[in-house]
Amino acid sequence: MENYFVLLGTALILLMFLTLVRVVKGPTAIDRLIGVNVIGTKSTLLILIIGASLGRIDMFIDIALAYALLNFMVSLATARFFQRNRSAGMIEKEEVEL
Amino acid sequence: MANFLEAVLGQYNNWAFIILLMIGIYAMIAKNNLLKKVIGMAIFQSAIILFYVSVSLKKGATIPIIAHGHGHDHGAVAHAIDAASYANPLPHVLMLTAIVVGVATLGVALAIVQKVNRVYGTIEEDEILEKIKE
Amino acid sequence: MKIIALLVSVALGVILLVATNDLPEWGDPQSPASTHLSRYYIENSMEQTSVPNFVTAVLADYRGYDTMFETAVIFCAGITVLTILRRSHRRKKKDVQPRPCREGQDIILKSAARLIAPMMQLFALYVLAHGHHSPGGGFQGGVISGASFILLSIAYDLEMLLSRLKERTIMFFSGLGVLIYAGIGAICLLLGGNFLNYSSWSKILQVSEVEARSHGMLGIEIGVFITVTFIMISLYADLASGGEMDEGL
Amino acid sequence: MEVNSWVLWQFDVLILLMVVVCAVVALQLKDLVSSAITFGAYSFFMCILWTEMLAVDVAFTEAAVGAGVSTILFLGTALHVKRRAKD
Amino acid sequence: MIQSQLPILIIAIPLLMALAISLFGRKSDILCFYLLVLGMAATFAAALGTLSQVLSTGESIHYYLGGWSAPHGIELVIDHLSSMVLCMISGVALLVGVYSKRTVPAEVPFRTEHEKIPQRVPNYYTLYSLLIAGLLAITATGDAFNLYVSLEIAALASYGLLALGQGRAYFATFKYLIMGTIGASFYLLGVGYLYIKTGSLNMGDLQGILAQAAMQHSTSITIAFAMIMVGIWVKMAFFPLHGWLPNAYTLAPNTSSCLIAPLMTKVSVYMMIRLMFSVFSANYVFVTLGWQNLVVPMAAVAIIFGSISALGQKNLKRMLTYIIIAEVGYMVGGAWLGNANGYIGAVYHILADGMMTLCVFMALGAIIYKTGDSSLESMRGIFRKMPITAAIFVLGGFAMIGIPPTCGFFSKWYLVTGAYEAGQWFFLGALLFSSLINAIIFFRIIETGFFPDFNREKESGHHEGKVAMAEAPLSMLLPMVITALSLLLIGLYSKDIINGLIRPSIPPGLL
Amino acid sequence: MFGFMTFLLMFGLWITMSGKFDLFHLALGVISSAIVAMISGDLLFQDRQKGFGYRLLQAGRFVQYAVWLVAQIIYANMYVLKLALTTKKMDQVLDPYIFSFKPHLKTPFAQFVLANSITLTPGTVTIRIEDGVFLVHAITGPAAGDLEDSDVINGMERRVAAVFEPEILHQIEAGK
Amino acid sequence: MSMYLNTIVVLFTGIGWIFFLGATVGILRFPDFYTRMHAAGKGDTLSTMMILFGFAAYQLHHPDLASLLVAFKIVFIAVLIFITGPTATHAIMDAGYGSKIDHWGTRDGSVSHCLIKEDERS
Repeated sequence: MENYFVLLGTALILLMFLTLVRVVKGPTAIDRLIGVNVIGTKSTLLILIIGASLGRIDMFIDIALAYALLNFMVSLATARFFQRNRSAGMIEKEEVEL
Repeated sequence: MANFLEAVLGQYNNWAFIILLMIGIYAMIAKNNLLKKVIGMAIFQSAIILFYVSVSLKKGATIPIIAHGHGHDHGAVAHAIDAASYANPLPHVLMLTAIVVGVATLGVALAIVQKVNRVYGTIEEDEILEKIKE
Repeated sequence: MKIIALLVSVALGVILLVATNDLPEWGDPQSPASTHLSRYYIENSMEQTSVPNFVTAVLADYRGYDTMFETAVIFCAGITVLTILRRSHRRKKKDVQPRPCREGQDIILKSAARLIAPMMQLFALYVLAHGHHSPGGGFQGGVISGASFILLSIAYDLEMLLSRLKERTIMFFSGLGVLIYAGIGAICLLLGGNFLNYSSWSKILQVSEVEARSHGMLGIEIGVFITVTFIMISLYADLASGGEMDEGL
Repeated sequence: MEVNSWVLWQFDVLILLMVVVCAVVALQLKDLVSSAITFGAYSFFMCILWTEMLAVDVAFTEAAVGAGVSTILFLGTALHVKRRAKD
Repeated sequence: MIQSQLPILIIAIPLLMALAISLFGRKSDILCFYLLVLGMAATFAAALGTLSQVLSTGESIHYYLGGWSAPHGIELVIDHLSSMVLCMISGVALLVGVYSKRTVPAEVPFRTEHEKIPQRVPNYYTLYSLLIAGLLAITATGDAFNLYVSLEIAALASYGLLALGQGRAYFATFKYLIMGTIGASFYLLGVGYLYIKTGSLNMGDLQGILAQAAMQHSTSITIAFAMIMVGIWVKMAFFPLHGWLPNAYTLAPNTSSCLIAPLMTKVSVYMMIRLMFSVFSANYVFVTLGWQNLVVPMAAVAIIFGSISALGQKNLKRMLTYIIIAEVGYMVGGAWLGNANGYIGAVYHILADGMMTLCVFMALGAIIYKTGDSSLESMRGIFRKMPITAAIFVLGGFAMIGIPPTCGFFSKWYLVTGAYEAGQWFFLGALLFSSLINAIIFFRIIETGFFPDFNREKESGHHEGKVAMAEAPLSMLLPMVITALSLLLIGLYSKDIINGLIRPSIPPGLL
Repeated sequence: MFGFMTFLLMFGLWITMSGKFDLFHLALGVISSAIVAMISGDLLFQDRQKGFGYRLLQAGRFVQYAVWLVAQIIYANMYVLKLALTTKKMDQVLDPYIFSFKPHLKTPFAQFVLANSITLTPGTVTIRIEDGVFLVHAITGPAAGDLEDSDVINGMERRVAAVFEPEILHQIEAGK
Repeated sequence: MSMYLNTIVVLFTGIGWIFFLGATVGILRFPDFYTRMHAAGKGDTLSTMMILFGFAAYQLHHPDLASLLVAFKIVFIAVLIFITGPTATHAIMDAGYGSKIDHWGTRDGSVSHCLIKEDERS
């Protein structure tokens, strides 16, 4: 079963990679925020997966819980920022150089 | 040489740590925007934390908390502890302190950035230098 | 500047890469780092402090002096930010619009914040109280509890936060936390032990020395918790309002 | 239950890769808020990395501080400065 | 009982006093001042207590925090060297504390126009006290990681104290913050490499392990040493890494620069000496690595650079900051000469330079307090207006030049002797050159000060010899006089200080 | 009384989280719950009219509602899956649309639940509530059309009202 | 017993993963911010909850009190996600709408109608 969790975790990370593409590509700041929000929620799961594959899931739940709460806060704060600044639509003119 | 390569490639965490460290210090020195410098600083610090944490790893170990350890019946548990089966707790402790120090520095740096912006109206280094010359 | 930076970073990278060759194998249980001090901690901390979480034991007891300074660092940062940034109200906003905070708006955020903030506070206290047995402790709990207040002020307004917690209260409590920490250490002096030697508390608490260490650790974690909570609030309030304490993020 | 070795190396490599990508992107973006958000993602990944390296307390602290509070502090600062950076 | 607890009291008193100021001092500003002076006096008394204890027993004091024995817990180690530095730090803190009675209310609150800034004075004194606690903790600690934490608390407090100056101070402080963080992080990295190789953090323990033959030729230990040194050099503004210092110190409020200029760099030098000789060993640094032929010429360049830059400055405060850079060169060079005389010179110079920097900064601060200006022109006619302050400034200048009865002479004497013994001719030349430049600088100032302000007197109608005396208030004058006297006393009792305090601390392996 | 209810809720939560039943930890739990009840006892319950028994009843009804909602969410996700994995071009499947409507619900909490339910159900996301008017973004025209005039949204509102504000049920029926 | 439980766990987590795949592809493929938010908001919440329920089921392997409490805690996280997910979605959506992000759509009339309404209001 632990092996299954490792597999699941790897699959999740691969999908997070895809989400990261959205973070990198943008085009607006708020699109990045979508990506980061999703990544944050999935990190909660990933932490639990790590806990399960180490067989000590009870120690990892607190972290996951804290994570869920703080991820929510970050999304909320960023949304608030855009509400005040009314500039969420700002687009990067130049391409990102990687 | 092959030995060297093996040593380097096997420790890919060291690669990541070195790359992050380089990114961080480059940003701290070269970036023009003060906030970018602060981000570089944070990356630099977390690279060092990465370094310490990877020191704490042991093969075949688990997290440094005794399983099902209750505070009150320590007599029986204490003798069964095998040091090799728990990750090294000391770097974790050091890095907790370092994270806290990092966030304190971050707060102060951000406050100074805001104040710089209030005085000069910009946080681009070259523009600030121009304004100072005037 | 860019060239200097590039040179510096490349030089640093090369130097560190050279050092890599010499380091002990990654994850080797017999490496010096994993044997010398840490073995002592792992083997003895349960016996000597009755705390199953080695990290807490080392953090709060063996290296409690470090942690005291860590708390003082946080306190110092709060004071520094306050000193640098704080100013009286002066409404001169150019590109920042007043936040949409009228009655009847943001119902969703406000309701969610009202639901979640008490849970966060309880969770923070839980993390504090169970730092001995599971990951967590005063610092993490403090940040979460501070974050719950920040959440309220994000969903409502900074003024709502400041009406619950006066600025003076915030500064008072943040100092109080460090004082609790240092005070617990200093009382150990009066009880005849060394600074931060919690086992001397056994005379007052009427428990064994090992238990006294465990309780002493909880005491100092409470100190850390209080300081971190209020300094986080203070940092947020100062930085998000630009030192004017009128409207936050 | 047998305790696995710490080497969840698949996680390790992938997350390190994403960490580096996030660091570079956070520094390269011209929009400071995007930078702050991406830096938040960087902290998320760092936190997972440390969980996976068995440093649970460090991960907890990083989750609370790095991912939560410092991103918010960055945003708070970005509110008061010019949003577009030159580099 | 209090005898055995003295080492921790030195650190705990300023820390608790910072909290007391923060908690109870918010009602009145003057209460903060009294609390601060009380705390600093108690700290100074405790430091003197440890000094006498060390002198009477002749052994270093080990204090185990939390009751954990040496490598497992954190220990404080107070030997001859550190007790001397502790006394210097707490003494300087006490003097500046008294000095700050008038200057802090004048400089710190209501700094910018139209803006009322609440609660600045209590915060200022809190940071002051925290800075002193951090510096004392750096000096007393026997643990490599604890050094980092103490370093950071001192650094954070100093950012706060320096940033309160005029507008440009913020940008200067930001640069200082970035450089300081780089320095501290490098130090942390170095400690990390040491930890990987040895598994220990305690300085004494580290020294024991590093003495093994396997460690002597390890690349990572070498790199750890380099990292630590570079980190500390950034912190102390050693020559190629000095860029942040002049602006940060010049633009800061006078009280802050009076406090930080004498202490910060000297404590960093102390740290360097401590790490060179009690973590690594003289044998490792000078024989195994043998980098002294690289570092000492660099120190010489630092001295020449600092002196020449100082010569070109119009602003007196900025000029003094460049002299600090030169003085750092003295101390680093002295410590790296690799012989006993150089070591004595460097350590003695920590004490002497701390006091003389304090002396000139205080005198300059008093002048600025009265005239509101720190350019060379403001010195015109200063001997008539503020005779005592001017005399003190001249005494400080003499000490910096190295004129015999003052302490500056003896440190230079030992440094020159050490340089001669080590055959570092370039460094020797730099020392002499810098004395010459200092002489030029200070005689120029004295000359300016002696002659009255012609322009201004013309305007006021040739009332020669009737310039009103406008001496600084007593709270500023008293510490200045004490500092000036201490310059002479340290000079006159140099033999006792060197034989009683510095010679016993010479590490084995130095000739 | 609401403070005490907060205390009870928080203590229940503590028991769930703690997993330690010795006296020391229970005492810590009591203290912590009391602290939370003291600090933020006024936050948890917005509507102070209803009594304790009524709250229990509400909770029971809410569970029923949640079961229905979960089914809706699964349906919504399959819808998104279908849209995302389609091989057609996006402009053939997507037809975004924004519309507004004013529900009869009055209390903020009921509005909050309704808004979140709309967000989780197929094809629609609540953008904002302003003075009781909901602004909703629909991903495809048909979904929006369904919502706007048919009884999907009315049905949802009716369900929410049945949980939180039964007294306005007849208004919804009349409005329809 | 254990076999059935494992099947349930795999089923839940697998379905969760597939929904997450849908959300990710949606986030990548959808043309504008609002539609991406649809994918993120719905897919993210449900997939996370599904996988969490899978974990909760996994805890039932050892039906003692400690494991049950752990399962309860996981369900608690799921409830939390259930509250925070849509709220965050809504907040982000509101922010995007408030700053008048370009709207992708074929039905121009309807869309501009709402945006004009926003303009009139402010």
